[in-house]
Amino acid sequence: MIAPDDLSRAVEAVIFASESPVSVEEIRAHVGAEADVAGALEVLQGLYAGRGIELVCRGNRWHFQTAADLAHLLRRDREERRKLSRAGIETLAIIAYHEPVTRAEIEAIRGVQISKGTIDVLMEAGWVRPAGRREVPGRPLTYATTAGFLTHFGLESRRDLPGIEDLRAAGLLDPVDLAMEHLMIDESESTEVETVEEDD
Amino acid sequence: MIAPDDLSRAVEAVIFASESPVSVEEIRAHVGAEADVAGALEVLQGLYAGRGIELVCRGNRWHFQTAADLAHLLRRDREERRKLSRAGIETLAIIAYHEPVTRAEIEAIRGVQISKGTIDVLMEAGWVRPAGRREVPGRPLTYATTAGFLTHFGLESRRDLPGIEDLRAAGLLDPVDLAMEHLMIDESESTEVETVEEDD
Amino acid sequence: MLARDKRVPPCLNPGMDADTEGTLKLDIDGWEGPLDVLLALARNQKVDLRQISILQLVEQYLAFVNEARALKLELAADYLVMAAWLAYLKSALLLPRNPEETPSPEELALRLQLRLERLNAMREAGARLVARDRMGRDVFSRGAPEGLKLLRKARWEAEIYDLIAAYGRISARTRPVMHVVAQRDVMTLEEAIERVSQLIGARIEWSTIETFLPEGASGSYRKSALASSFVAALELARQGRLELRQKSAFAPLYLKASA
Repeated sequence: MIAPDDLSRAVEAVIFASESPVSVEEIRAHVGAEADVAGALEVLQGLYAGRGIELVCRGNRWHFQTAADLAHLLRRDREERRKLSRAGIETLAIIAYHEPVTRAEIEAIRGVQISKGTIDVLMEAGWVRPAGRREVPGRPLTYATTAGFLTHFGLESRRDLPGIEDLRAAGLLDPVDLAMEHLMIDESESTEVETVEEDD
Repeated sequence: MIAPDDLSRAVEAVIFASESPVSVEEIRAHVGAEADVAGALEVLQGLYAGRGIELVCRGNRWHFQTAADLAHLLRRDREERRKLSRAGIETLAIIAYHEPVTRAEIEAIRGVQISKGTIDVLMEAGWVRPAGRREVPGRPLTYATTAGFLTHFGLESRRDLPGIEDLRAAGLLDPVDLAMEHLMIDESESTEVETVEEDD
Repeated sequence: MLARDKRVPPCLNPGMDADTEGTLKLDIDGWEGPLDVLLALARNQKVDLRQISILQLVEQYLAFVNEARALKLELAADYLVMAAWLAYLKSALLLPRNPEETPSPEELALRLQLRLERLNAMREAGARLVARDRMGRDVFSRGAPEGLKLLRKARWEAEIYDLIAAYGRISARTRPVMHVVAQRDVMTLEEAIERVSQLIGARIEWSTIETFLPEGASGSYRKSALASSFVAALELARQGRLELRQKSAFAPLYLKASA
């Protein structure tokens, strides 16, 4: 067993040395199976709070990254990445907020066919993956986001997607048909209420 | 001008994100020409002293590295128990009974070709060693068993291996199984190929 | 909520707004399909998407399509399909309502409005997503990580029994083997045909097949004799030399010479 302080040093070193974000299990594989890694991570997050480097968790995997407010200092002489097209951004958003989602469902929301390359680009970036087939006629492939997506966009989990709770509550993540049904029911209910009031 | 605390954060982030060790001048290019980088570096060295990560200077260039005493955590050996494949055990048996024996001889006795990986595995296990060349055309390499082989199988010497008559008496030459054995050779050969791929 | 998508140059030209009443000048290029055009027009009404005027939207869209045609620009077919559908929707909304018709024009208008809401929601979500502090653009991971290494080492295992059994197997496989076929007590088909055809001549009544078997036959020889006699009976029946009778499956099988 490693003493608590040594453990946080060890966990710090392992995350720091890793080329990609690491899960608690992966950390344990290096520092010992019975280590209180969660406790060490908490200690480390406290140590790094407010510093130039932060310890963050994305999709249950941990990594260090520079603090966001220092972006302007670091961005210099870094080549600008190829920008995502509008179609790419929308498609990514639809996959992230609706996953798992089929190509046809993406097209229904966008009202336009998506060109073949759009999903390829998202997959190549490591943000989107095939997520099994939907058991309906034709067995279409579904797509979902990856852990790399969460890492890139700084999301701890999909629950952190901007505004996802509001969108869900407003029914905006439901398909149009479902929303229509709900609206029809609401309407008939409100008519009923009115009728009742008239009776009074 | 950046306030001292912000400066050390900035310097920390610049060194962290850099792909190679950075000089004070290079740091200044990011955090400002008049910044007291030397002071910030001193602050950071104090902060990181005794931690899992160290700030070090080599040839006037600064970089972070994991603490030297934790290096063993980053390289982790994992021992996996693996059973020899059928091709492996047969090849080992032929070497043990006929040593020194060439690869062509092993194949002649087995009646099946052996893949390159099979002998490699036996050598990796420490049971087989190259035992000189046979003085015939092509000077093929011969193989023999090692002391480690005797130890692993609990043998005093190779003479302890049961002879053909012993095998017959023990029912290990029972021809009843013959047809079955022939059927299973094909199977084991295909398994062998897979195993070798894994080994690679 | 983001007021507008900053990365996309505004395709609507506000300067031309007042020129023609109720219509807008649109750049024709750069649209992602008819729904995209409709959303831009709807947002230009500067009201919540739930309160947009569908009629006004239809007018603006039809004007957009007409303008494209006037400029002799080629519009993809789906823009024209949408135009035709919107023209139908407009007339349905204006004309006296036919109660028989389902879905009602109001329902169709509502559907369109819901689709626009959903596309708008995803467009804003996408904008908020790409505006986050992104790895490699705003935040950076360690530039030169040492890397973690996992070295797998195999510990090979085998038992002495496996070893000698393997050698036995190879020896058995490759050593010349003498095959001896044991003499077996059987009645051949030829033998059975001869027996049955001889015996059947002597019988007048139906008799079971068992009575054709040699006296005192037992064990595997009896089984063989029974099987061969049965096949012999089938063969003789085929030749018309005897008849077979059986009440049901597995019931006693009777044989008699043909009349």
